Amino acid sequence: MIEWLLIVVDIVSWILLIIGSICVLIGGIGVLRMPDFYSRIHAASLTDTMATLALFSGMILQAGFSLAAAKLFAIMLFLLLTGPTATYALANSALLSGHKPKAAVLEKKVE
Amino acid sequence: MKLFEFLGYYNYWVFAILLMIGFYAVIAKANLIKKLIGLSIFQSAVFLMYISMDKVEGGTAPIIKPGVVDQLYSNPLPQVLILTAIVVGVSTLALGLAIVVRIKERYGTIEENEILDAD
Amino acid sequence: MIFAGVSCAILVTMVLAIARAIKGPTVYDRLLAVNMFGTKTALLLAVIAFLFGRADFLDLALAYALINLVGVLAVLEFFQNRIDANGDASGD
Amino acid sequence: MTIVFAIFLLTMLVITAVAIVQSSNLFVSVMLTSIFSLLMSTNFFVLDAADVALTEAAVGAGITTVIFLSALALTATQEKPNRSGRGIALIVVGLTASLIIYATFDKPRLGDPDAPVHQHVAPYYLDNTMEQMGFPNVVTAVLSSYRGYDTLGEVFVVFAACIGVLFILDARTGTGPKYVTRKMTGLRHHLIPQVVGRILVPFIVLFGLYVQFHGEYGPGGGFQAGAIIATAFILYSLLEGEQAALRAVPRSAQLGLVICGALMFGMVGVLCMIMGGEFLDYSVLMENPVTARQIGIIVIEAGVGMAVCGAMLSIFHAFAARSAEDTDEAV
Amino acid sequence: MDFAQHLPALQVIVPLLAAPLIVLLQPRGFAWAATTATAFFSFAVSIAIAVRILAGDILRYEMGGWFAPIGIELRVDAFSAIVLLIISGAAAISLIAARNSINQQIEDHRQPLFFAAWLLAIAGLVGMVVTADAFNIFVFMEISSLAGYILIAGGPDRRTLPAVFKYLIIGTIGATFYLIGVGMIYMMTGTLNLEDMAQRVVGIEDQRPILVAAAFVFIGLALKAALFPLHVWLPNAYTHAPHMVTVFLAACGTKVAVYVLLRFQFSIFQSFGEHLLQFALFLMPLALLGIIVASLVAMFEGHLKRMLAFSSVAQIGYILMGASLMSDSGITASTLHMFNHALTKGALFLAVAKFATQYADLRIDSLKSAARSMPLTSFAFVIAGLSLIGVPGTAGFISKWQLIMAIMETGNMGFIMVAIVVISSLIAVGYIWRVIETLYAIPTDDLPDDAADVSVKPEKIDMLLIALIFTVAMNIYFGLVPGLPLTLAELSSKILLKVEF
Repeated sequence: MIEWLLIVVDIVSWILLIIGSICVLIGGIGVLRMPDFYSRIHAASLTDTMATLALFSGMILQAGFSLAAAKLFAIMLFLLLTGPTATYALANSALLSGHKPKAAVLEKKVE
Repeated sequence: MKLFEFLGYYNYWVFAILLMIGFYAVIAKANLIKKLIGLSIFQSAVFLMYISMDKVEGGTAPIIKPGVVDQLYSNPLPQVLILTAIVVGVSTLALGLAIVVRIKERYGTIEENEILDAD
Repeated sequence: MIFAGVSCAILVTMVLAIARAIKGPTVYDRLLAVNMFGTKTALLLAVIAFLFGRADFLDLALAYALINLVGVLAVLEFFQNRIDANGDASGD
Repeated sequence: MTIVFAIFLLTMLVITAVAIVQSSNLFVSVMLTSIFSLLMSTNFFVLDAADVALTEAAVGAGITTVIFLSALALTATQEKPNRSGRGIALIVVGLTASLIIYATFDKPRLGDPDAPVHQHVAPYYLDNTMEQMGFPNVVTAVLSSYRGYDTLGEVFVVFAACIGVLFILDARTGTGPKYVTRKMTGLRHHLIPQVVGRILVPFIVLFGLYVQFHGEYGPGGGFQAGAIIATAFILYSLLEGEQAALRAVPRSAQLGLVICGALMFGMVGVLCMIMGGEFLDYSVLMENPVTARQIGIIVIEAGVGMAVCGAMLSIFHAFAARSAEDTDEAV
Repeated sequence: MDFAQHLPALQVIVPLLAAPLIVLLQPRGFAWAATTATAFFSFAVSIAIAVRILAGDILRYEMGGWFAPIGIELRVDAFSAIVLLIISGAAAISLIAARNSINQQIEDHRQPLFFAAWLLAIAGLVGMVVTADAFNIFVFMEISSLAGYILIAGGPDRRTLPAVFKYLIIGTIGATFYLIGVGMIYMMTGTLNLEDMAQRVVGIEDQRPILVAAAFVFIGLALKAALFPLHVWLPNAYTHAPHMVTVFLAACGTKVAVYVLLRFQFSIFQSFGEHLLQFALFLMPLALLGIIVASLVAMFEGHLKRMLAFSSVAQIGYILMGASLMSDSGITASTLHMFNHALTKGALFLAVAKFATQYADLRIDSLKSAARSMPLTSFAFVIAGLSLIGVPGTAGFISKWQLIMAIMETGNMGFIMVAIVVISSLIAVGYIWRVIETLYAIPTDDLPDDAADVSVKPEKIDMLLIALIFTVAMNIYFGLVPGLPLTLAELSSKILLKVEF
């Protein structure tokens, strides 16, 4: 009974880890490919948070019930706390300093 | 086998390249802050050389695991030296930046050629 | 084994982030790359700590998770001073 | 596996270094320098140097970037192109490069266990730390006891940098030291970072203290702890503004921290001399040498932590105060 | 805790731990008094050490109670004893005379920081000399150079700042080159203790990293010691530094780097058969070139302080030329010249500091007929100038004579070097005479008599003048009775050449 549970936990954590790494890769490619700053910031921050969630929960499952799992949880907590804040501060400061999103520029040309 | 042989020295070759980039920036660039940035790259290259000395194949960081007996550890001594050298690097950097700020106040510029012309 | 795959993925993303940091036309793109690079380092350190089997080295990833914000906020603040000082709105 | 990491990280390191030197906008160089230090720290971690990676993380990401930026805020951010000195520089650099490449041929390969480095002094540390010091972290043991004199010198290098920056930036002829603090109150209209910052700062300080006192059992110690706690206060001053930060840790307290940190380290050494041992020989402090060494090392690390924290804070505030009244031309 | 056993440790710790205390003392004059007391205490300790060394034993001190290669070991022998005397002597004399000159140049609220930096400079220099651990030398080299940058940055006018920045950049590159050299030696031998390193290097000198390490250590320390082609930072740094700082640094700043250079070349790389020949063939031309070029530049230099700074570069050329002879009398001559040059240059810069109290502008032609209003200082300047030239009866003569004897011993190509020494002494006569001529020039009639007297107050007898007189007296005393430095120099050359005596 126990080792059947272990296998399931292993599989789940593997899946989570794979999802996490795919998200990370998508984020990386998105940052390069996106045309404008504001679309790039979407690509970076969304996948960043998702990857943190997936990777760390995968690792917590792998670590089982131990000090390492607690540390991993703490790291995940702080990353989820600081990541979006930094992205918000970045986008807010960009907007305030007059960095126009590309779409707005296009509209002006249209009318 | 050749590749593994080459990789063994890759660390030292990157040390040489980084040292040259830093050294070039210190000598060729006229901007004083760029010189300080070059200096910090120059020192980081030396740290890389020391730390790539301490790696032992299959060894882990020199914090002794309580239970395990025949565990191979990396060499702790270069790490102690580099701990000291990092803080020396930051201290010199802080002093250099303080001097650059004062130069900007008194000369109005931080380009070395303009400072030399001013006197 | 899986950790090796995950760390390779993170390494590739880091390379992409550096490409954006070097290419990025405006300062904000570069700052985005720095922020992304910081979080990826925290992830990579956690994964490597697991990969090498030394789980008690997660403190390092925790340090990065906390300190990464300081660098980004410092750049934002001094960039804002720069803008208030001479009012140029251009990104670069 | 380390080979894959080595290739990726080291090549990225070289690319970033080239980009730093090439870019003419200094803001860009500083941001790339923070990436450079992130990469260095990861490199150190891959090469089994956990303590050094933590120091590079705490010092590189937190303090170096902030000091560079505060210096940039006071000076120009655009570097003027200058083609003059390239010729000599290339020759000199080429010469030194050939000297080093010439040296790499006989060097032992990365990680081969029978390199001379691992034969002579290092095995003693690895074998004897557990029973002489009673804690597993060999690096902290070597740092604070076997080579404690180096660390004493190190604390006084930080002390010298701190009084140096205060001395150079205080050169106000005539008028006394008027620290007109910054008119700007942190990131004005960034409410969310301020709220998150208020949550985060205590945790960073808590983590700093954990690193301080956990130095014997895991990666950590005085330098790292001092840098992390200083980063916490720098974050607080970035978000809440200069006045609040100076109210929290006034200038005299920062200098006091540096001085009593350095003196604490020195006095422990002198105490060992008075009690009959050599300077910094903790085993004479109590009858059981192992516990005596542990007590000595804890006090030493506390001294180092206070000195580094106080020094980094007073350096940051010296730069920050400078920008407030850099308008009046100090004659 | 018996006092004598802790001597080497006390030498470093007392100035080091006094520095944070000084920063606390805000009241005006107190910081200077405490610093001078500490400097005199460290001078007393170095005298006690010299006495113990002359009695024949070598002081060893294991830091932290760990034996040599494991922990850090302090080792004081004759060669370090004489350099210790130079450092603490120069510190004591320059500090006792520094009160008014520093009050004039540094604001009050910055003085405690300035004097703390001075103590750190003393501790750093002494720490480098006393320790026997390669990396520990780097740490104390950083302490002394950081403190040196702070001291020089105290200079009043704005040209100090670029000079200090250039000194910082070049000093840090020198220290990092030294670090690379030590790293490579450590990589091949596995130890950092100098003696242990010397034994383990014996079998593997032909390996490439060791040769490159020798080159890096040499370049790094030559940068710090301002050897001829790498001396660009020294003239500006010494000219724009506060006057008393120039006295201190000119007397012992670069000497310690020369000490470490000789210690490395002779104790660790000694066993290389042909290496030392390369070292000599590489160093001798540089030293000779340095002597000639630096003396010529000093000849045409207008500013008094800058002229003396260039003559310092020439004198370092002398010291290293003596060492590059690689003979017993050669090293004795170079060690002796370290001692005598500290005395001579200290006296000259003290005289310059005394002139600076009266004359704001230190260009030579603006010191016209200074002797009329400042007779004592000018007279002291003349004697110190003679000692620089090497006129018999002064300390300079002893070391020049010793040098010429050493050169004669080498026989064959000795004539060129003797010729160079004589020519450079003639050039020195040239530029010293130019200064003396303007000092004692009769005020020409186009300069109205009363104008000259009104602006220049008569010479005030103060600590600066007493220190100047004392140093010049020392110059003459050691010129006539070179007992102490000569025996220490001979002992140290035997230690360096590893001759069992």
